[in-house]
Formats: sequence, C-alpha cells, structure tokens
Amino acid sequence: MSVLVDSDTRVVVQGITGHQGTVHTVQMKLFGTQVVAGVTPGKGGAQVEGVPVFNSVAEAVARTGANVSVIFVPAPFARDAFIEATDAGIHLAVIVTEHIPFHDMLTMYQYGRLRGTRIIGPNCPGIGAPGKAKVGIIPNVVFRPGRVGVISRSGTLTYEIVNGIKEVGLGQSTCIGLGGDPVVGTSFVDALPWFEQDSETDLVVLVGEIGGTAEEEAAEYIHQHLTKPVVAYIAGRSAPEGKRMGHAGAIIARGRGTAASKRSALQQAGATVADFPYDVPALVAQRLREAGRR
Amino acid sequence: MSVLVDSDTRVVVQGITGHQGTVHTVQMKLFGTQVVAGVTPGKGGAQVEGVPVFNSVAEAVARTGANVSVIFVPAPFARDAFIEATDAGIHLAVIVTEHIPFHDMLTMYQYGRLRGTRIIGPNCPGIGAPGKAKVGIIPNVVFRPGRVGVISRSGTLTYEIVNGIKEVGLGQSTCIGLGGDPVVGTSFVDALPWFEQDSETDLVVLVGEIGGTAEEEAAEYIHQHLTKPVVAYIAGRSAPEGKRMGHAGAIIARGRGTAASKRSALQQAGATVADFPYDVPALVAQRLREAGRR
Amino acid sequence: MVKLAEWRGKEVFRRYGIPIPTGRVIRSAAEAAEVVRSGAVPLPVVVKAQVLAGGRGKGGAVRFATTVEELQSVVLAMLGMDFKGETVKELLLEPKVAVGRELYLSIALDRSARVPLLIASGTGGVEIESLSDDQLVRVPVHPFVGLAAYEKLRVAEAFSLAPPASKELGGLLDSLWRAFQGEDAELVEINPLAVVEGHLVALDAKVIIEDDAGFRHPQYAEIRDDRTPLEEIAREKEIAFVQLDGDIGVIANGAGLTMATLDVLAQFGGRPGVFLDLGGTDDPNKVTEAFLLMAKARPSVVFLNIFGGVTRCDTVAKGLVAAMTQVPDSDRFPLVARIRGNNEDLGRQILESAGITALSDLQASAQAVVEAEKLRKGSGGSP
Amino acid sequence: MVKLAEWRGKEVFRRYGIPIPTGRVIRSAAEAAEVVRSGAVPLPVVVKAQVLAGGRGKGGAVRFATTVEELQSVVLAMLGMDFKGETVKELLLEPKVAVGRELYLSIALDRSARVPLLIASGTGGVEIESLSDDQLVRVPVHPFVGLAAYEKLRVAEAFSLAPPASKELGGLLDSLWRAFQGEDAELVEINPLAVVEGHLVALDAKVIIEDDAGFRHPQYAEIRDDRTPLEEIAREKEIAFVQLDGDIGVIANGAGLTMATLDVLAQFGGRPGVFLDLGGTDDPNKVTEAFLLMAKARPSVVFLNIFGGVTRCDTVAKGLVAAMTQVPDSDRFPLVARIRGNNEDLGRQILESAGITALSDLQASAQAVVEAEKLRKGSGGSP
Repeated sequence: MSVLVDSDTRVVVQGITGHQGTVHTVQMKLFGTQVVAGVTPGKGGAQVEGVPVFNSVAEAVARTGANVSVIFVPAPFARDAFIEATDAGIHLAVIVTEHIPFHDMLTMYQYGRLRGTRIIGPNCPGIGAPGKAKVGIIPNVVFRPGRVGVISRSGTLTYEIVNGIKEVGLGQSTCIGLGGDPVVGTSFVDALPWFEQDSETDLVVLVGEIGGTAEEEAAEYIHQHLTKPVVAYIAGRSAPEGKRMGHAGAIIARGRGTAASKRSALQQAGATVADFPYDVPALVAQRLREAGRR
Repeated sequence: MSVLVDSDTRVVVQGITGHQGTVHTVQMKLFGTQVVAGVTPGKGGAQVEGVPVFNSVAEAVARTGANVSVIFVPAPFARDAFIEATDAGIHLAVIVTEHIPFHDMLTMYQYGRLRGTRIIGPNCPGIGAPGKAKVGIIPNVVFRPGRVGVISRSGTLTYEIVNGIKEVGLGQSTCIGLGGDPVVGTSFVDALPWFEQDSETDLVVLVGEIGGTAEEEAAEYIHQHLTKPVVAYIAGRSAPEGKRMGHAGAIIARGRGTAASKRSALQQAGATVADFPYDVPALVAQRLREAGRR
Repeated sequence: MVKLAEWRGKEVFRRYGIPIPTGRVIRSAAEAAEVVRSGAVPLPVVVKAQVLAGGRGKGGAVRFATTVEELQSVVLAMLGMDFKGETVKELLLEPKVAVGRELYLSIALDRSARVPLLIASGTGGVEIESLSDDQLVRVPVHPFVGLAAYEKLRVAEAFSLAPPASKELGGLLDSLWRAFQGEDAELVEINPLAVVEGHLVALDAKVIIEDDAGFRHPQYAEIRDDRTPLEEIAREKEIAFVQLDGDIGVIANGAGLTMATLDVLAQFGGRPGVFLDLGGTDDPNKVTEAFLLMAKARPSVVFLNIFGGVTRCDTVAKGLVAAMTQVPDSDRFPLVARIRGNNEDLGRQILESAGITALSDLQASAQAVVEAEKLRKGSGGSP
Repeated sequence: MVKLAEWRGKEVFRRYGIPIPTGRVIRSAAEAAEVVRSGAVPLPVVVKAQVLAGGRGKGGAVRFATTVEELQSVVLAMLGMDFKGETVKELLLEPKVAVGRELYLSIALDRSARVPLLIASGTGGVEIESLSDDQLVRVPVHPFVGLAAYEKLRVAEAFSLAPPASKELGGLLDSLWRAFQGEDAELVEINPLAVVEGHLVALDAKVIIEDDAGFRHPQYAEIRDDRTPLEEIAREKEIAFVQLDGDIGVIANGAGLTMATLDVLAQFGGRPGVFLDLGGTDDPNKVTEAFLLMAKARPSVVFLNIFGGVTRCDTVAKGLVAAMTQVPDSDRFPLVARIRGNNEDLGRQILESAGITALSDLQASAQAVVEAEKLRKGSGGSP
C-alpha cells in the first residue's frame, strides 16, 4: 500500500504536447509510471514519447482506462482542464501549473469536492511513490524506496530534503508536494491521515513554510491523531515580516503564520523540528531508531 | 426502521410565524412529530404553539438539536433559507414552498449535494411515517400505520390515494411526496432504494404524472433492482399534449413523457399500473396477497 | 412562462453581447417608411411578423421588400393579419443579409439530469425536432461553473467554422449561458445562428422567461402577448388555468388531482373545457374568485373536486357559497361537488345548508357530472 | 499583486454599484481650482493624497479646504510631498461631508478554510487590526452561492442601521462580493463605510488585484505605482524579486528553497539583499536575464543555490556563463554557486570550464558566501 498512487495508477497527461508536459512524461515513464494517455485538444491521434494523444480527457479515459490526471496546461486554461478531468471521472488530479488565479482555484476546489475529485496542487511537484508511480515533476534521482513519508508545501526544498533522506541510506514510502499557493486542493491536515494509515510508512517528514496557518493546523492534528513520529522543517525563519518570498503563499500577515508559531506548535505536538533542511535526514534516522524502526 | 424520518427526528420549521408555518406546526405536533424549533429572522425569543422561535437555523440547531428542516418561507427567500439550513448542518430539508424559480432550485440541489443535505421538494407535501413523524403538510387523517410505502410527485392526489389505502384496511410505512416541479431534490430513482431497503415496507405505491421522464427512469430502476411489488398510477392519461396542467412539471414535450410511455415502461418493469386513482387500494391488496404479505 | 416576441428576445441577446442584426420594430406603414428613409435600416429589408407561433417563413409571416413602396404594401398586408390565431400588431424590420451558413443553438432545462442542457447543431434554420440525434450535440452545463473549454470545443467541432466566426463562438456561448441564467430563462434559442460575411449573427431569437422568477424581473410582468383575457385574470389571482376543448368546467386543487379528474371524466365520455387548479389555498376569497372566473367561461356544468389538505373543505365550501350569491342568474351553471379530506364534514354541512349536494365518491361524482352535461345539452344549451 | 490607489478602487466600487462620493483626481493646483469653480466638486472639499500607505489622516496626507485659495495652497503643499517613501503625484478632491457613523467592511481570502471571508465591524475608520474579536463579524462566503440572507443579517446586526441605510446594506454587500469575484481581488475593503445623511457611502477604497489573474484584467497591467524599477523588470521577466536590507544577492529556484537559503545564510550572520527566485524554468535565457537583473542591483557577493528539478542544472550553468560575458566589468561580483539535482555533473562541468567553482554542500556554500562578503567589505567595497 502507498498513498494516493501505486503501480495500478494509470496517468493521463493534460497538456502533454507542451514542453513541460513532454519532458515530464518521459521522466514519469522512466520512473516506471503507467502513463497511458495524453490530452491536447486538436492534437488527437498524435503520439508523444510513445503515449497516445487524445482530444479530450473523456476519450482518453474511455480508450485507456486512465484514472489519474497530471495537469501541465497554462494557467488561464487550468480551471477548465480540471473541470474536464473531473467530468470525465478522474478521481485524482495533480496540478503542476503555477500562477492559477486563486479565484479559479476556489472554484476548482469546490467543484472537485462536489464531484469527488481530489486535487494535489496547484503549483506543486506532485506525488512520488518509489517503485510504484510518480505523478508530477519531482526529480527521479532523489527517490529511493523506503518507509519515510514526506509531505511538503515546497518544491525544490522538498527535492533537497528527499534527496538528503536517500543520502543517509533511508528511503521514501510516498512523497507528496502540496504546493504553496494560497488555495491548495490538499493541505497537511488532509494528507496526514493517509500516512498514518499507510502500512508502508513509519515516519512522516513535514516540510512547511512561513505564511498561512496550515502548519499550526497540522500540529493540532498530529497532537490529536498521529501515532507515527514526525520530523518537520519550516522554511523562512529569517524572512522579514510582510515580504513576499516568491509566491503568495508566503506572506506573513498580522503576526499569524510566523516560523516561530509553526515551530512551537509542531514541537508541542511531539514533532521534532529541524533548524536547517540538511538536519532533517539525521533527525529522521534518530526518530526511527527511537521508535525501534531502524 | 422507516424512511428518512422517525421518532428521533427533531424538526425545525423555517418560516414558522407565517400562516402556513403555524398551521402545519400544529398539525405536525398532533401527528406526534418532535417539532423542536422555529426560525423567523427578527422574531427570535417568541413562541409559536409552544415551539421556541430563533433568529437563525444555526441557533435553533445549537439550542434544540434540530436535524431536519421544513421550509415554508416565501419563494423569493427559499434559496437562502435552504443555504442557511445546509450551513447549519441540517441533513434533510423538506421544502413545501411553491413557485421557487428552477434556477434557484438548480443552485440548491447542487449546494445540497456539495454539503450533504438531502432535499425533498420543493412544492411538495413532504414526508409522513405514521406513528413516528411527519415533516410537511400531508393531512394527518389519511395516515394509518402499515407496511405500504408511497412515493408520489403529486400533492392532493397523494392524499386521495393514501387515504384510499387506509380505507381498505391497510396502512403506510412511509409516504413521500416529492413535488412536481421541473427540478426536484429527490426523484423516484433516488427514493426507491430507500423503500427497497426498508424492513417495514412490503410494497411500494408510485404515483406519477405526465411530463418529464422520472417515471420511465423509475421503471428502469424497478426492473433492475426492486424485489418488492410496485403498484403505480400515472395522472394525465387524457390530458392533451402541450397543455400546462397546473404546474411546469406537467408539460409534455416532444412525445416523451406521455402517460402511455410511462404506463408501458412501468408495466414492463413488473409494476401493476392502475387506470384510475380509486383502483390503487384494491390492486395494492391484491399484490400483497400474491406476495403472501396479506 | 413568458414567451418573448423575437424583438424582445433579440434585445436580451444584445444586452448579453450576442450579435444581432440592426433592426427596428414598427407598428404602421408610415413608421416603416421612416425607418428605411432615415437609414436606420437599409434596403433591401426583411419584414418579420412579431408573433409567437413557429413556421413564420412558410406561413407568409416573413417577407422582403427592396423599395419603400414595396415595403409599405408589405407592411399594410402584414399588419392585422391572423397568424395561427395571433393578430400581427408589430413587425421587425432588419436589413436583408447574405446568409452563409445556418446553425442551431439553445439552452433549456434537462429535468432528469437536473442541469441545463445546451443543444447545438451544424444544421440550423429548420425545426430542431426534425433533426436526428447524430446531427445534435448535447452539452450539460453545470450551474456553478458554466461552459468549460472542452464543452465549447464540442460545439466548435459540430459547427466547424472558419475565422473570424470560429474565434467568436466561445464568447457567444458564454453570453448565451449568462443570458439563460441571468434572465431566469426556461429557453434561450438561436435558430438560425447565421454566418454573415464571416461573422456569427443571431437571425432569430426565442426566449422564454420563467414566471416564478418574476420577482427578479419585474420588466417582464407587462408582457402578456400570449394570454387570453381569462388566462390573464387567472394569472393575477394566482389560479392555474387551462382551456381545453369541451364544456365541463373543473375546479380542483393540485395538478395531479386535476389531471386525475380529467382521466375519470374521460372514462365516462366527459369533455372538459376550462380547468382551474386552486393549488394549496385556505383563503375563501380565492375560492370565490375562482368560481367567478369559471362563471365567465360559461361552462355547461361545473365539477368541483377537492381533497382537503392545505386547502380545507370548509374554506372551499364558504368560498363557493359566497360565489354563488355573486354569479348573475344568466351565468348560472349546474354544479357537482365532491369533497374529501380535512374538515370534510364541516364543508359538507355548509354546502348542504346552501342547497348544494356534496358527494364523496370520485367515480360516482364524475358520472353525475357527465350525466348533468348530457341533460343540459339535450335540453338545448344555456337557459 | 496590484494595489489600486484610492480613486481607482472607488472607480471599481462605482462600476459594481457601491455608492462613493462624487470626486475628481487632480495633478495640479490649477486643475484643482477648475474642478471646484466648475462645481464638479463643491466646497468645502477634502483633499486626499493618492498614496498606497495607510495612516494618511494622521500623516497629513488628508487635508481640507473651504475656499479656492486655501485649496490651491493645500494642493501645492501636498503635491510632491513624501509620504512613507511614496511621492504624492495625484490628489483626490471630494466634497467634505457630515459623517454620521463609520463602519468597516472587507472581503479577503481565508486560506485555511479555502473560502473568501467577509469581515464587518460597527466600529470603522480605525485600523482593523486594532479591533478585538468581539467587535468583528466574520462571515465565510461560499464562492458558488455568494452571500446568503442569513449571512447579510449577521452584518446587519453588527451595524444596526436605521433606514434608508439599513435597506441599502444587502445590495451593497452583494456589490462588494461581485467586485471581489469579478475583479479577481485579493482584498476589497471599505474603511470607513460611512452613513452620510442616512445613506451608506464608501469614503475610502482599498482594492488589491491578484497578479495571476492579469490575463482576465489587462487594464490593471498599466498600474505599477508600488513597484521599484528593478521590481518592474523582474515582473516583466517573470522572476520573483524581493528586496531586503543586506548586501548578499541570492538566486535560487523555488520559494521554499529561497527561504531555506535565507535561514542558512542567517546562521552565519549573512545579510541578504536582493533575492531572485527563478521558479521552475529550463530556459537558459531566463537565467541570463536573472543574472543581469542581479548585476543591476549591485550586490557585494552573489549566492546561486539551485536544486535541479524542472530547472536543470546544466540550463542554469549555461545561462550563468552567458550572463557573465554580458555583465560590464564595473558591475562584476564574486559568485558562489551551489548546484544539486538533475544534470548536476553536466552543470558543474559547464561552470568549471568557465572558471566558476560549483559546490554541492549547502551549509559549506553559505559559509563561503558570508566569508566572501566579509572579505569584500573588508577590502573597501566595490572594485
């Protein structure tokens, strides 16, 4: 068992003929993922890296049994691409596209809830379960099969940390990059129970950022429900208040959402909080040893 | 077990201080229903027939544990009254109000789905389970506890038929008036499985009308899933095509939805179809005898 | 429902950004000449009778004129003409255009699916019922999100337009959807949606507004083109009114019971005329109004069939007795009353003390009605 | 994000039906005099500096004038003044009104709940942060249905207005919600919403538009009041840009890694200045652009920290090498490069053959950066 994706996952790539779509189709296939279809309206009948391209998601689903979508289409078209995937019966959509207006994301989130389609992202690296499937853009090289679950709001910082876990000889069960946008389809609180229930996960690494209160809510959930050890890192401890550090998800507003409040909440919930990203792997190893898992 | 409501149902009456709201509060209480609260904005603190009135549904729910709402508010305000009930955590709303614009009903139906609130109606007589609870406006005098389930798109015609069932010495398990508007929250197909699963129902009476295709879809469902006998009556066999017989739900369009097509579909699905409403009780008795239930 | 005349429908389209021809509504030949002379509508023109019935083209309700003189004679010929029961009072003048292709587009409610349904066809300008399913594209539209790109693409594929029309389609579809939602429409239909000099233009407009949403759209309350005087009174009194072919007047409560009454009467060969549905009322005045309205329709006999629920039997009885005192002798009609349900005994007492017999069995009552009608007809009609 | 000046925000309000005072924007004393003389804005007037920072009232950026002469001297005093770092270039003239009550109203995103949140307070005209929770009403607004009646009632209870203002509130709330959605706003705020002669009027307007929705609102692309020249270039090149207080330039990819880099530098006492986030790019030109932009910011030392994912290390290396040839000698800076991830070895080769050392350990790299900065400062600044 892994989280959200496994070796039965059949991926359709929306926007497969775009540059990123094609590049990551190759990478997902190299990872071992069953990429069964691509969709680009008007390019049906083509092939991209051996993957058949269809004009619509409905057609892709009907012809290939695709059940998970990864969306690379440009931001102005992402909302409609998601609605299309949802209407076609896709139950999980990983939205890589960045710069989607949050008003569109509000619509997508509610529409997904109405129709039963889970969103990971947007502006996210996606999901990777080593040895099973990868849906998204996390570099293949950082993975190694193992029993550490990773949930993160960041992109490259996640790669950095996942890679570090590999380099100390450990591996990952499933890694999910939630994306750091103001409105995300899946938050820490949504994802934590999956890892708690996952029989292949022994420990959860949580990578957060300043801004918002998702980490504080995660701490509350961890305190109440999580039996597995948690190691966390919160980026932006030194960031000045009120500055926008690269995306809208990282604005500090009105004293809430500071690194200090997040770190303290997580520590009080029993998580081990790393000061720097490169400290995470050793802390993971230590917590696993304490838990008798290594 | 009954369908949708039982003796634990705690009803809040939205629009309780209106004439109909007050009249039917009395009738529901006489039936034995737990009417625990009323809501009329601005009239919080009052009492109507011994029922406390609150300014909001949220307050009513918090103070009285109401879990089912019956809505009598005028059509222009019904949409918002339903949203209020839904946001307050009400899981079942019986909407008696007539003349709600169908565009509003489209919104209400989808919003209810999103939030998990079932709608009966609008423009409907509601639900009655003799000996347990009544939520709506079906006259108390027509009921008698028994094992016949009734689902109907009509109002007075339902009373007529339910009363007829009583007069031949039988009784009802639960009777649901779905309402005949173009968009209803619950259709025959939605309601049939509840009666199939209800251990207190031996036979289902289905009262339909010309217009729409709800009866044809019900026939399909009955054919595929129903093990219990069904007796049906379709009103409007003699109605000329294209005439509006009292509400928008009864327009015949493009040859679909005629009494003939509905009757034939139901017969083919194994239902006994009555020619006239007063024939229903005898046919019910006959089917029950055949099924060894009487 | 309020069916809008073509020009009103086009005015709705214009407000929502759907391109329409530059037209003018005229009500006299002089007005028509002035419109053309002023250049507001250039010759040659098409002259379209503003009636609600379909088949105007074949029925002579759409004509052409190339000169002012011809226009005036066309207008004179058309104004006042009878078209399928409607009198032509208004004409829409539009420039005659060279139509490239004719397409079909509409949005209406799909009751079973409980979503609006957009229907498109590359074959427009004909009755949509005459098209086969493979000539139609059906797109359910979710009320919370409107038309998604992939849904518009399905329409685009059906139309296979060239630029600039192909570029205009997406915006036009959005506009049509906004009009459907924004005006609380039961139907918005463009047939034909034409390609004129490469651009999309709505050459006709059929818009039906839902009555129940009138509180949001008071501007439509004035439009009553398609109502008879009796229907208009019924509407004002909130009584559902249907005019059929026969002579038996029926007053019942609830649509289902009204239709069931029809079925039972038909069994005995009764032919109903005016039908009134009281709905759920407990106001005796409304009952009285219904009876007075029925009297105006001059039925040969009236069948009152009430099952008391919201409407209590005593309320109906009181209203009925009050009405009887107000109906002039010349309008009197034989009455068969059948009441059941809430306060049935009380209602029966009230009726009987006013000399009206109240039955309780539906079948027997219907039979009595039909016999009363036969008697009356046999006796030579109205007294 | 695009912060709209007050007068632009009020223009948005006006379009959505929110009542605003009749005002005029002026850019000179002559213009101001003309506005008053023509009667467009009657005396006495309030003169409001169109700057984005708050606290204008206390800071002398809002003044009054009762005569034309007084107005001209007030305008001359205000135009060109510095207000919290902004130069006053535009003034809004509005009639001075007798304010009855001051209320507060705003809609912004509640990220945790993933719904817009309307905040209302009966105590307006002050900084909202200064109010306690029991002075605020918080109403989540579902994006599919907008404000329901019961939610408006909660605001009405907080305001407890008398007619006609009480009658106007519902429509105003709907308008504010439509403006929030329709303009893709991050924030719409009315503070104060005033009662003037019994009616509701928005006396101030704070509207922030989301950058990402720019494709739907091209009209906002021209507004760049709050951007420095370097920020403007960054925006055009789609590079996230943050200006901090220190001297170390940082180029990284991804917001999380950028912030982590900051944390690591801080550990060694490094004080970052300009931050550039490349985001996920594999276009070498964008990398070159970022370096040239960084050169313009004149950092004492630059730290390149890349983890290759979407952004491949060789792409960054090529862009960097290309940039180095274009930076004029006068703008040169010491560089510490740290690259990991996709095509790491290839990237390292490219950099090394151009004479740039590429490290892989983050901690060691950060230490090297801070030491390089100290060295440079010790040596007396720029070469």
